[in-house]
Amino acid sequence: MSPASDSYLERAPLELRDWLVQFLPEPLQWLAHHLITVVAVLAVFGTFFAFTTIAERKLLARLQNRLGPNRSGLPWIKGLKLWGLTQPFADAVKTLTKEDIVPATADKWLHFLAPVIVVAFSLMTFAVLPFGRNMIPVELNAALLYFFAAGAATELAIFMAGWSSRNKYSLLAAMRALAQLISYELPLILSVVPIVLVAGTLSTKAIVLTQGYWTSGFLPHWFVFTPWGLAGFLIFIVAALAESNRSPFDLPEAESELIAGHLTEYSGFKYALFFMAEYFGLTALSALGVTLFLGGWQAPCVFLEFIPSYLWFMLKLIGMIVFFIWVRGTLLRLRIDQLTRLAWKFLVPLALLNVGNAAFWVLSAHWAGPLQLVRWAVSFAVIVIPFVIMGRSLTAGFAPRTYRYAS
Amino acid sequence: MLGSGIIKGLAVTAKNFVGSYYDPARMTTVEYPEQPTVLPENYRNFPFLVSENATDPMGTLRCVACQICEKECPPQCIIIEKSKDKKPDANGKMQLYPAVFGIDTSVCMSCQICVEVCPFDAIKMDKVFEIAATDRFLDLYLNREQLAKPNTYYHQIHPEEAAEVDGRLTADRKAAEEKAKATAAAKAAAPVAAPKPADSAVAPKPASPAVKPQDEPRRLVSPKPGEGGSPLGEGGPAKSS
Amino acid sequence: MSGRHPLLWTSRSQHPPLHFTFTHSTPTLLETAEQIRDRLVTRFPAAQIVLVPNPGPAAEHSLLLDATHAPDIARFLRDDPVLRLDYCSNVTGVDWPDKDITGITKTSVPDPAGGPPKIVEQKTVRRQPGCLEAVYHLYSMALKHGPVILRLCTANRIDAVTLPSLTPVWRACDFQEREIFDLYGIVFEHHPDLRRLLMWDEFKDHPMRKDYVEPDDYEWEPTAHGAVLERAKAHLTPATTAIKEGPKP
Amino acid sequence: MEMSDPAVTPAPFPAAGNITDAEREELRRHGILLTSLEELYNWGRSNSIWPLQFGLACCAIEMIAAATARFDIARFGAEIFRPSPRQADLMIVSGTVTKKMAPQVVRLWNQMPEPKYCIAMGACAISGGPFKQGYNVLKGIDRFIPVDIYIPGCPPRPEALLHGLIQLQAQIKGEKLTGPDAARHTRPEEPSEFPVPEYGAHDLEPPHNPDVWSPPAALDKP
Amino acid sequence: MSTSQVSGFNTQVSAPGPFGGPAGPTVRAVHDQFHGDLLEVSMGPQHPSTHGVFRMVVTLDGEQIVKLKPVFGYLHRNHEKIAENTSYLGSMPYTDRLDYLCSMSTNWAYALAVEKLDGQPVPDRAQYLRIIMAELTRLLNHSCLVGFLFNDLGTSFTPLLYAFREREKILDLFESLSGSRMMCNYQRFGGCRVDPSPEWLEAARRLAENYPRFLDEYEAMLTGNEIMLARTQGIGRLNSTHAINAGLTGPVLRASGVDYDVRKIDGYGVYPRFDFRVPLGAHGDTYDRYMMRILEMRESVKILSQAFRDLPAGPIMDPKAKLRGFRPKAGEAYGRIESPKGELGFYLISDGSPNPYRYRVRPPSLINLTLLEEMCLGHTVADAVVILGSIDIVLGEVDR
Repeated sequence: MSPASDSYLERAPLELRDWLVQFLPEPLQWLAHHLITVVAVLAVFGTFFAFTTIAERKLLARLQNRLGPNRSGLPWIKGLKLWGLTQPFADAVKTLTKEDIVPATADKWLHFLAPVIVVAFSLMTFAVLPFGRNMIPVELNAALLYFFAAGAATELAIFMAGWSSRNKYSLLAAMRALAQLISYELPLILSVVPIVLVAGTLSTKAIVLTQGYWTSGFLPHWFVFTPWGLAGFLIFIVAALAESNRSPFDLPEAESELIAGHLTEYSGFKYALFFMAEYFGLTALSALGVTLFLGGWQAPCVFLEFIPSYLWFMLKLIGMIVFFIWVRGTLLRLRIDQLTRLAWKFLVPLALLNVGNAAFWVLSAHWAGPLQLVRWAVSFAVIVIPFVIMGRSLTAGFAPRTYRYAS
Repeated sequence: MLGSGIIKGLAVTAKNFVGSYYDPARMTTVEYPEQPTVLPENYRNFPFLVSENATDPMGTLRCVACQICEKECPPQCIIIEKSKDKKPDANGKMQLYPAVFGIDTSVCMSCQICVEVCPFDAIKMDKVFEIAATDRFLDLYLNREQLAKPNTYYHQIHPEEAAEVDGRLTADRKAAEEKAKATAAAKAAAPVAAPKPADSAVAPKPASPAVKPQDEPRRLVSPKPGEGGSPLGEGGPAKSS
Repeated sequence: MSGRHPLLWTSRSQHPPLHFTFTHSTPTLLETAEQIRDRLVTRFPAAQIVLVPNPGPAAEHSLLLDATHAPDIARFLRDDPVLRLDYCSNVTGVDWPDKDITGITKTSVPDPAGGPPKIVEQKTVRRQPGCLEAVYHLYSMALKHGPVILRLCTANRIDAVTLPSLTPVWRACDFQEREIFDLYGIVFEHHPDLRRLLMWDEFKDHPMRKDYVEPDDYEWEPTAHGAVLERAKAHLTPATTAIKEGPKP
Repeated sequence: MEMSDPAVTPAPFPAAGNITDAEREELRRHGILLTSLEELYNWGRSNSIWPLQFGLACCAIEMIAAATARFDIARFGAEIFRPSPRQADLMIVSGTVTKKMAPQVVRLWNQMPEPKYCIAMGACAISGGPFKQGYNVLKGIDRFIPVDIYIPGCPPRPEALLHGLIQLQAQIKGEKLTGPDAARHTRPEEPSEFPVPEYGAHDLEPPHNPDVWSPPAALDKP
Repeated sequence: MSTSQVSGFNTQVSAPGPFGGPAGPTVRAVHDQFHGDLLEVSMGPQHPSTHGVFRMVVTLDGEQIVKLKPVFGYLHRNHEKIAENTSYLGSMPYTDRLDYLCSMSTNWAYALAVEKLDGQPVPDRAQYLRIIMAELTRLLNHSCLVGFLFNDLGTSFTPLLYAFREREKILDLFESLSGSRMMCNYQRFGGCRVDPSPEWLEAARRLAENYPRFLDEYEAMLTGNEIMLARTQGIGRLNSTHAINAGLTGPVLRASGVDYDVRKIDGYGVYPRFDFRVPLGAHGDTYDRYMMRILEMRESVKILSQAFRDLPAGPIMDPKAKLRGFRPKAGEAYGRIESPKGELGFYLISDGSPNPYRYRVRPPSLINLTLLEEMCLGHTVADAVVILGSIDIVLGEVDR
């Protein structure tokens, strides 16, 4: 550990918490300690959610050669624009004060519960993410298991929403959501198994610590920089996109097909909750990706360690989310059968192979010298060759065509 | 390989994203209320009535209430009622004038046929488009006073076309005067002369009598795209009242 | 899904080989309307086929067929190797209302007084019964020529408004015949799915007929004149007249 | 000098819903807390007008154009065209409303949650426009639902739609929560749903909703 | 479709779905003895991907379509009836609003039919101008169509916005020439209304010259995309026999391999003087229909460059043509052109009066929908949306 890791900035948030807690009587300190953590996480990621939405709108706008929201300003003060950064708050004010409509024939309890559950579970996933050195809300040994369990529950809520709305489009969306859930949980988890295998732990904190080394000071030992890690990361991204219902896998909410899918009958506050949960889910999965593959809060180079770890984490998180927005701005949607085919016929076999690959990596850990090169080559081959072959078979029959002209 | 097409697509969007910061071709937003909307010379929205005199637009409408536009208007959104009396026009000639002239802009489809068929260059297309209203019955019906705008305004919004129209009208006027002079001279010379062209006739004789004004094909030349007259100059649609 | 022409309903998976040997030719007809008429008359001796000349500069003459033989003739035209009119471009309905034709007959009545015979003009009003007509424009995609124009007439405009549907011959007529049924009220027999196309099902009228009267919704017509004014007169309020005047100059 | 400044140029048409600074001051005097709450509420609503993704005819293309790069309705926070009426705040009736379509439009309006607004974009939506002589054309959507802003034009330029949107924003910013002139959606006696017309044998039944649509009988022009 | 309704299973559940048809939004579970539940969904008239107010009543088995009935008339604006009560000239601006994306071509089709009806000659320069306008319109229409198609395929508006970026450039040209962005009202019987200035022609030439660059970028973004290939290839196949019999025209027909382009067949205007090719598909699927548009745009660029090169000087209106009081001789005529959507025809009957006795539009958009059900059967809802998008309809023309 370099001295930078003990810098004042690094410790500031924790010390602030301890300073606040000390005013309370001894028996309440434990509770306050955790409450402050919860409130801090909620506040930080609530704000982060708000700015993700405006960032998404502005980035998509730039992608499409336009400006995006830029003139919301503030109430009470005229003539202020603030580059439209207050746009999410305007949206929040509006959405929260909108009339709440529950369809007459809807299953009212489920209709009400679905948005509550979806937000609750997507927030629960944040509990086990290490946001910085020593900044992890709950240290669980089985953190990964907990994360996936909580994350999967959100899809259930989507099904509840679709089912309870008594709308045909919602119903179709609910079915799609279930199919998607079942298909993509597997590659998502399988893509993480190699990490568990190599790191030998399910604890997210321990996984981050395993990646905290550098070769000659600037080549970080992040898992993404190994062949099996890269493959796992790509599978993870695809599965994460599907899990968080983002384009090109936004089938439950497919706008051009199913109106708004499971959200069709939701208005006002409940719609806002779904919207929020969607972004929380995306953020949580991105954060997990950062934690598992991109070295978590570790700096990429030793000499950049003076920047506090939580800022590194945020930077990487923002990078992931920008990538997701970029993908959304470019790609088109898969069909439901293609979606499941991609999962079962491509991602799952590839992920399984990758587990074997990681096992090989563990077994060959002691290889050195020229053998090290062999190790890399074998590991690459194990993943690239099946990728090419299976990719061929997946896209068999689909190719750009040439055309003839009338004589 | 699987994914190459996707990566190509991502590259194109990335190019557009980066380009939006420095390449004007990739950042095409015109910030509407602040940045000016450049309307081309030929732009048309709703018709207005041209009057010769800027200070008293109602007194000198070119319109002589011939009701051609009322008849030709495809959606029938023009109403004209002829006056009972006559008033002198810009040339001092006694003419009928529209006692009622109304256009329902909630019906008008901006087709410009009224402009094309008008033999007197009395009705032209305005360029104002910021006309959202809250009462469609009273706000969107334009009466004679609201429609009348001076020729200077016409020059502001359609400079080239207005100049051409003015040139044509002056030529017509001159020709009419010369003809009148000639007839007067002929009358003085010979006791039996052709009957004087009736002053009370609705249409002033065009310069070339071979072609009727309404059948004369329009030969408007479009100006350079993107460069046009200003929709509203300083002062805008000046009203006398 | 039975009842339609088998050609149109073959399984979607069976694709005949896509091969066309077309030669570019002029878009004019390979045979004149008269030649087609003559050939049809010899082929269908029982059919009544009338050549309807087009007096306009387009000079595209048409063939008026009788209703009973029309489907057979249509099928013949489609499959005939000389014509191969495989493409029905346009189907139109036309309404020809009953027309009063005033004829003046002049009879010379001999003057009983012995003078020159007096000419007495007698007006006879003959009511020419109207009909509803369907017009088909046929082209050939295989031979690239056309158009051949077919016309079918109903017996009258009231009760005998039935014509045979040509949808079994050309699927292209499907929506267009439905539209004619909707807007003109021609009933096409053997049409696979004869419902209103554009108006709602509860609608009773046939609005494209010349004698159709529109529902009265002329409550606010500040610019009404001519025919519209007649209809809007019942709704004239002081406001509609006052708004025209506007403030006096 | 290519462009008219809408604030300077005397527009030939009366502008809608403008609130002057004096009026705003008056508002302030009503009570700081309520007014600031009101302002926050109205600020949020006026900057986040999500239109219903719903195009009828030609004007819909210009509505889409208003959302594209050149005009970018997103600058006003209004680019989120929601396909479901449950999440929409604004219905832009963009194009000819036929009699066959009118019941669906009214139903969509009924399905939108309060507070909701309606813009009639283009001649057809206002009055039937050039197609008003048609037997299947509704002579203005305001025969069945209340319209806040009318944008004439055939079709109006995208800028005209933006102008209408700015007018609507101004109108929302001036709305009050209490008092005799409180906003429509705050008054319980104002209907939020309107009867859906039915298809009749010759016309819609009823052909218009007299509670919503009544052309002026007499005129008292200034 | 024989859906025998087994008693006891047929449930009528009224649900407040916002997109029900006129009968009201009801979930109707239609029971079939052998296939379990079929779901009847009414897509439209307000649906994000029906390109306006088109409505499809779709019966679904799972997500698979077993029956699809299109419902029209939600934009039936009585164009034909109004035209029969209006003068010939008065109908010209209405034709702008038929196919509101391609007003220039629609204008031309109508002018062509009237000129045929009256035997009206058109000067050469006007003919070239018409071709320039029609081909610019084709560029505009096809770009927008591809954008809309990708919207249906689920992109977040990006291709559509790129297409509209280019559309704005063409609209700027149209606006500076005719005065209106969309409703150009440009053609007249016997010529055109406004003569473009040399600057205008130069700007248009530059636009056409730069257009392939946009197309290249567009294609790089989309044509090779694996998801796009998987979503469009083999979807909505249409064979040539059916296509011809159903009267399909335009790129939809040519995607099925039928060589039929009215520009070549009729050689109207001065098209025979131009050197261009007609692309033909081989599979008749959605991808072919998409590629037809891309290839046609490239051919249009070629036509445009030739037109700008050969544009003759001279009048743009036949001096004998009448603007007002136009009464063609009694007779009838059917004039057709190759509009971007297919064969657009106008059938006119004149009885010598100032108004047409019968005025009929042959709408390619409507007739191209004839085989929609056949193309969609067996595919999923997601594909139906894409197939509809690839047919390219404009509701103003479908319903008129």
